[in-house]
Amino acid sequence: MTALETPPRESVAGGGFAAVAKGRLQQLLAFASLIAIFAFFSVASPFFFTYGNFTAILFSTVVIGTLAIGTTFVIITGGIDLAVGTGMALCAVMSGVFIVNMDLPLVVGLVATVLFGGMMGLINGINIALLKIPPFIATLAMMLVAEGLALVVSDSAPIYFSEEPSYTKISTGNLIPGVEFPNAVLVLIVVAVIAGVLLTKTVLGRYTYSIGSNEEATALSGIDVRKWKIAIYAFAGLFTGLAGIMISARLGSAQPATGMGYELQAIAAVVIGGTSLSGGKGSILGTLIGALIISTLNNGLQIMSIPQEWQNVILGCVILVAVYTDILRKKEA
Amino acid sequence: MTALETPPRESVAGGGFAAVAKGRLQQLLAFASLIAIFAFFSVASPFFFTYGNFTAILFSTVVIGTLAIGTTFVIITGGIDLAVGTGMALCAVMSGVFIVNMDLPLVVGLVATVLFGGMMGLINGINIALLKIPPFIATLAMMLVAEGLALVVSDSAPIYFSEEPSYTKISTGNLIPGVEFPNAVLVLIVVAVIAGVLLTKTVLGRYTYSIGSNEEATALSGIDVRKWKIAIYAFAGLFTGLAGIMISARLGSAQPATGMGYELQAIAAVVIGGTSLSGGKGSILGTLIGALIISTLNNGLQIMSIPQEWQNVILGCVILVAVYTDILRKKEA
Amino acid sequence: GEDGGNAGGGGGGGNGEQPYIAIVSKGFQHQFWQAVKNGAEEEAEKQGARVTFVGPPTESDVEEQINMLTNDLAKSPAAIGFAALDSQSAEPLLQQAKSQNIPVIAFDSGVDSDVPVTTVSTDNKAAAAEAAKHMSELVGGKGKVALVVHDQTSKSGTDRRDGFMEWMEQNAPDIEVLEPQYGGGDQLESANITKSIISANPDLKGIYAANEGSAIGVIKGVEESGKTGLKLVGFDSGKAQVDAIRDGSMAGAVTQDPVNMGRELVIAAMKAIDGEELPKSIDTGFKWYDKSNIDDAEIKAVLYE
Amino acid sequence: MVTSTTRPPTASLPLLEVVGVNKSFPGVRALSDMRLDLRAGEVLALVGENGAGKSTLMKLLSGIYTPDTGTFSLDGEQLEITGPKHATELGISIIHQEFNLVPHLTVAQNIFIGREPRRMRLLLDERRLVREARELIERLHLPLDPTAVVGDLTVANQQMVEIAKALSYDPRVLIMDEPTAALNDVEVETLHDLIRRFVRPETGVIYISHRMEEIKRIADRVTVIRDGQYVDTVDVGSTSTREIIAMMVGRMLADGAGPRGVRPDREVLLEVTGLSTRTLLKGVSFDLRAGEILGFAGLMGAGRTETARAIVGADPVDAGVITLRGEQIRVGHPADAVRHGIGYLSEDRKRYGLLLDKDVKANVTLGALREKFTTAGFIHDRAARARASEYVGSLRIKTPSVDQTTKFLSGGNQQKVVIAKWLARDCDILIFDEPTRGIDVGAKEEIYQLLNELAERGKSIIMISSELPEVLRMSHRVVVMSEGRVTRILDAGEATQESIMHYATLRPDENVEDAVELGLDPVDTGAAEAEEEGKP
Ligand SMILES: Nc1ncnc2c1ncn2[C@@H]1O[C@H](COP(=O)(O)OP(=O)(O)OP(=O)(O)O)[C@@H](O)[C@H]1O
Ligand SMILES: Nc1ncnc2c1ncn2[C@@H]1O[C@H](COP(=O)(O)OP(=O)(O)OP(=O)(O)O)[C@@H](O)[C@H]1O
Ligand SMILES: [Mg+2]
Ligand SMILES: [Mg+2]
Repeated sequence: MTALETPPRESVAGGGFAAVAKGRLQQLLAFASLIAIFAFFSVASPFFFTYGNFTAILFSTVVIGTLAIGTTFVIITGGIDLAVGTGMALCAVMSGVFIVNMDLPLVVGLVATVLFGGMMGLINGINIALLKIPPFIATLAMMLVAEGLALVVSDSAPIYFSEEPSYTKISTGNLIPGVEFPNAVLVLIVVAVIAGVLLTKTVLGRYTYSIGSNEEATALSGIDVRKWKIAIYAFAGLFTGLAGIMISARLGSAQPATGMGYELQAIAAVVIGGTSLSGGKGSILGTLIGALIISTLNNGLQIMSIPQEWQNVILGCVILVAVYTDILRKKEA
Repeated sequence: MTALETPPRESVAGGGFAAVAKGRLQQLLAFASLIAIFAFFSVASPFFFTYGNFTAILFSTVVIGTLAIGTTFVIITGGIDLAVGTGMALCAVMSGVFIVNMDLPLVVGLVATVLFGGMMGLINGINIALLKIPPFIATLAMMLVAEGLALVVSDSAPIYFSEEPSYTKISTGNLIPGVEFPNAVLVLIVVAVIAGVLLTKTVLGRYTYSIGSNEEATALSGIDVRKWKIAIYAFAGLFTGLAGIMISARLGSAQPATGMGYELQAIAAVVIGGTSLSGGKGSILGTLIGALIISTLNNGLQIMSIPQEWQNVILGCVILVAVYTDILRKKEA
Repeated sequence: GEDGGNAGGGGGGGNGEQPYIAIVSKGFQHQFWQAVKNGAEEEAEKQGARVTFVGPPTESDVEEQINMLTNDLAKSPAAIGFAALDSQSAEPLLQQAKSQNIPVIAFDSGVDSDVPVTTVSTDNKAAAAEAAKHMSELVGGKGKVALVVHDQTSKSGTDRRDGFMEWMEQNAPDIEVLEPQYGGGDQLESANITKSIISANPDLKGIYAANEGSAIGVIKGVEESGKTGLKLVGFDSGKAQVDAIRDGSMAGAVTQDPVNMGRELVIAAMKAIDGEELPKSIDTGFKWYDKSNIDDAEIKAVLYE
Repeated sequence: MVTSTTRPPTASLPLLEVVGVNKSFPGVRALSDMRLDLRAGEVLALVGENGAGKSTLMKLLSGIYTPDTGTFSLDGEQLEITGPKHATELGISIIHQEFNLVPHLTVAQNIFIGREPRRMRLLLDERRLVREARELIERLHLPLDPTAVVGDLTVANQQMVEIAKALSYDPRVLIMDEPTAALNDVEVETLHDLIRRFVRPETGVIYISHRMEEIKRIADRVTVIRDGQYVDTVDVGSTSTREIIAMMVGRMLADGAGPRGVRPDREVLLEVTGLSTRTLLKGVSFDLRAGEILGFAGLMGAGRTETARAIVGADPVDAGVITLRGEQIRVGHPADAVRHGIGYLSEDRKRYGLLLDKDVKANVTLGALREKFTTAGFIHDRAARARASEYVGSLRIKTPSVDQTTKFLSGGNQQKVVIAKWLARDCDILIFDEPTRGIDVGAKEEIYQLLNELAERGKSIIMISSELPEVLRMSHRVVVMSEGRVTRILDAGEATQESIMHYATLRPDENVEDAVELGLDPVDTGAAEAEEEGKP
């Protein structure tokens, strides 16, 4: 917004060959940080650059990545969602209730869980768009409520999916025969592609950007901002539901006490991926790269057997450096 | 930032009698929520409305309150500080290093600790103002670094102040003779008054609002925004240092692993107190009321012996209702 | 405290005849603490007492625990059960309880204070040493062994880590113990850590997980990495661990008896309320369980699911 | 001494001189070999089409941009301007085209920002601040309350704050970039008085405006630029407006025609009855016919904008009935209004009109996206691009491409983008609030023509404007408002400058409203309810 800056090089809202190419470039830059991190660890440890470790990194990105995709939509509108972490735990528990306790068919249970996540998002959206409660507070409240309800509904005990072996297959199975490639990663890729298309090619996505860019101007252009905001939060909620499935499928159980702190990691992935917290700007690819940067750093530092108290110190510094070089490069480009 | 809202009708930044009177009114409204919560618990439980419980509530507000005061400055500039929680832990550890390990005189140790907090803030400020790293990322990195360093410096073990009985007196002693009123609360009050004066009556405060309200216009008016931003973050850091002292004095020990999550509570207190995350608006009194609302709810729900899994559910709902009625009232006022 | 006006009676905390026991634990959400809670509630029902059970979200939230203890003291309970995250920081409050004539029963780990009338606890270090002993046997006394611990500062975390490492150092010179890794008790994070450890140490022989959350993570991590032949030793119980031990993916685990700890806590509290003498400490013990004894009645009684 | 070779020396010295300045932005050559000289004691007007480079030149002079090449000299001394602060220290003050105010601070706080009176270095002396601001405001005869919060003020009043702020530096060179774009005739007169008092033998003013009659009145000389290049500097007294315009646009413009009389024959499309809001409006009633251009005139704060916002549901309405084609409609949100075919182009394009950080294409297609550019929710990028390019061509929007971020367009071109957005949406009723604000004379003619065309095609237009000549020329009828009421609806025949001003200044209860206009706390006399027009 400063008068002093020169025009940015990229159009994020997509469209046009030149714009798309520029957009790619920008993401390639964030990607460069990731590559640099990869290169470093590959040299530093002989155990890093292996197929098994790659899938491990990807696998460990799935839950945060799924949450971060939903969060990307919310943050592009200029909002924030603190409820995704504990909300995910509640959705995991609900998945257990649907599939184990109520013994619904698997597919029905899965759909119901995802919709349950959407419903939480819907409530957030209503609180924010209709009651005008600031997103931070509305979702903070939802975070607390979900944290409590996960315990209440599950009676503070994990729900096990032992009777449903196909449930864990959603995460740990290998759909591609003969290749060790966990389904969870496939799910993340598919979901990311869908989200990316929705964000760049549809009205929902366009309004997401518009609302974040100038909510008042969007409303005065005849767009029912309230309705669309509710829709966007509800849509983002679906990813919370999906993340609930992915985490409980991986663990084979719904853990009611998990989830707190995941929201911060999801937001961090989004922001490291170049989405601005003030809204109007961002991309799914960026978010995925952001999530990968975090999980690669975590993995690499552990592989290098850095003492854990130092891991966070290094993690913090590397994030700073990565984002800073990213900023520098964009300036130069 | 919501669509179609009319420009804010009240000036929080002070100045002019009408503006001040309106500002007071606004704060009285947030205050009303607090009073309502107090009234409810007083009726609901015979143990709530006692002098001892009042001081308990105030006491439990001290650490979050101190952090929230510093955070208020940062948020009014339109920034955010995620490093206050683990930063506080690091400051507590440093206090232990200064006073116990290095055996510095108490006052010197205290001053050094507060300044150490200021130095962390300074680094945040430099990263944000000079390197243009988004506040969320800069302080997230600092949060991770501080978390790690607190463990490294303390060797992952608490540092006990057993040899320094006067240290704990800073928190738990009673300066006012004959009255059971913990010093910690006095410290909070004094600090809040100082912060309030600085925010409303000094250049530092004026530019805090100004930067948050329109950074570009502020810069074009010849104000060195970078310098002032660094100053504001450094200043806010002093409160992190102080909070480190207050928590370790209360516990009689510096706990290196504590602190994570405090940043969210501090931000919540600020936002519930009416400060907008988009900057330009806010007050210390509001922040204190926000912090008191949270600690009163925590205290009251436990005093009422609500099962813990339900406490968060209720907490979330009450925060929603409190903020919503606040919004309604402001609209009507 | 001036607010102790109605404490002398010690009877019921506003609930007529039923004595009220306030329990402030080290945690709340995790299965271990839920088991303690269940034990306490069961026994309280039997004895006609009322209990409340609270605990902070993580074992590093010392200040929050202090606030919880303060709040519970305000209710003038007949007795308090307390598992201190940090003994020293609670001392002023314990003194306040004493001055209000509220008996305090320490549980889980000892409280460094003369206020508690008794301590209901198990020895985490000894239990961890037992796990180390079995691990050593399982890997044949040599090779690399890793630790996935839930916490690096809390007493239960450090005891369960140090007990294991010290035993190894003293009794198994050929076993190389890797730098412990901490997963915060989070299953997913522990799983990711486990996979990293396995990647970085192809010659790994065994992994020790220091609590239930870590154990679930370790089991999942090993399963996902596809690595076979690793000896896993866990801690605590819960369905996931029990199942893993039954199907052989985990060799065995030490368990304390959290349900019994809760029961003993309430029994001791009731005795203290009635003014009965109590022993200085009540040990609720620990047990090693594996495929061979998992169905023994004695073991079954201490496992929770 | 730098000597001006092109011009014979005059009595007044060159105060400020610009020679050979070049400035490029990525993809845009904003200025090439630009020159300009300002003499002491004069008002120099700077004119040129939208995007000609006027604001860019002024930003160079105020230290916001640095030139690629070229020199500035002040009093014959060559110097480099390092930043906004340095410029003010040199005695150059600027009022920017886009405001640079801090909305959450008060008028006084804004005026003295960065120079607050202090005690003991850090403490603010708020009382002195307010006193000095009040003195300044009174000296300048501005209708401002120093303790009012700037975000609460109307655009016009915010402009006044900018002026007060610029003058508070006691500058030698005062640069005003379209200071009157947001002002109506009365306010323009106030401003001109101010300028006349400001100009002394040692000071000078650079005055940018698209309003020619204003330039005639206030300026001594006028410098014309076109496409970033210097054209000429002429004496205002000896040059006709037509000649100046011809220099600007590079050709002679034909005088456009206004609409052709009243249209009583057409059906009434929209009927507004008894519209009231809590803040201002009291029983506003009028009707709008198909194919009609209905002008709205009034002084600042008369309530024209508020009427428009109330009709489209942007602000809450207390009472009133809106009837569309004989059927009462409920409008709770602008989305409802647009669904009924009522579009509103706001007077504040930056805040309410544009997605500044999005490209031209996204802005143009925003309103009509769902109706015109999608199937099953998916956007037809090609169609959107084609339509945006079409408007860039037909409205002559100066932009390197439809992918340019609107933030980087000149003010007038941004305004055209907003207009294009509403043309793309194709509403039956269009409410244009100050549609020609910041638009150059050539483009203005084009917009007038466009309005006529729209009216010819049967669209109905409400045109709110503070430029009386424009209202008079374009309207079939004129609604005159004062203090939140409609004081008179004039037919084209009755509408004259005088009749409009008469009804615009009609005040039912003088004192109270006076106070309100000055932004002071009104004393409620209860008289406000008296004498209401249009209430059933
Ligand atoms: N920061 C910038 N980045 C890129 N292009 C710019 C920038 N600022 C101005 N331009 C371009 O430079 C040209 C001159 O713009 P300028 O704002 O000086 O025009 P102007 O004469 O003031 O027009 P108007 O009458 O519409 O205000 C325009 O084409 C504009 O798009
Ligand atoms: N966007 C807005 N938000 C809040 N209040 C507004 C807004 N626009 C106008 N007002 C208020 O409504 C009153 C009437 O102003 P309005 O803009 O309707 O008058 P106007 O006749 O359009 O005059 P002008 O636009 O020339 O100032 C003003 O006193 C102003 O405070
Ligand atoms: Mg301009
Ligand atoms: Mg207007």
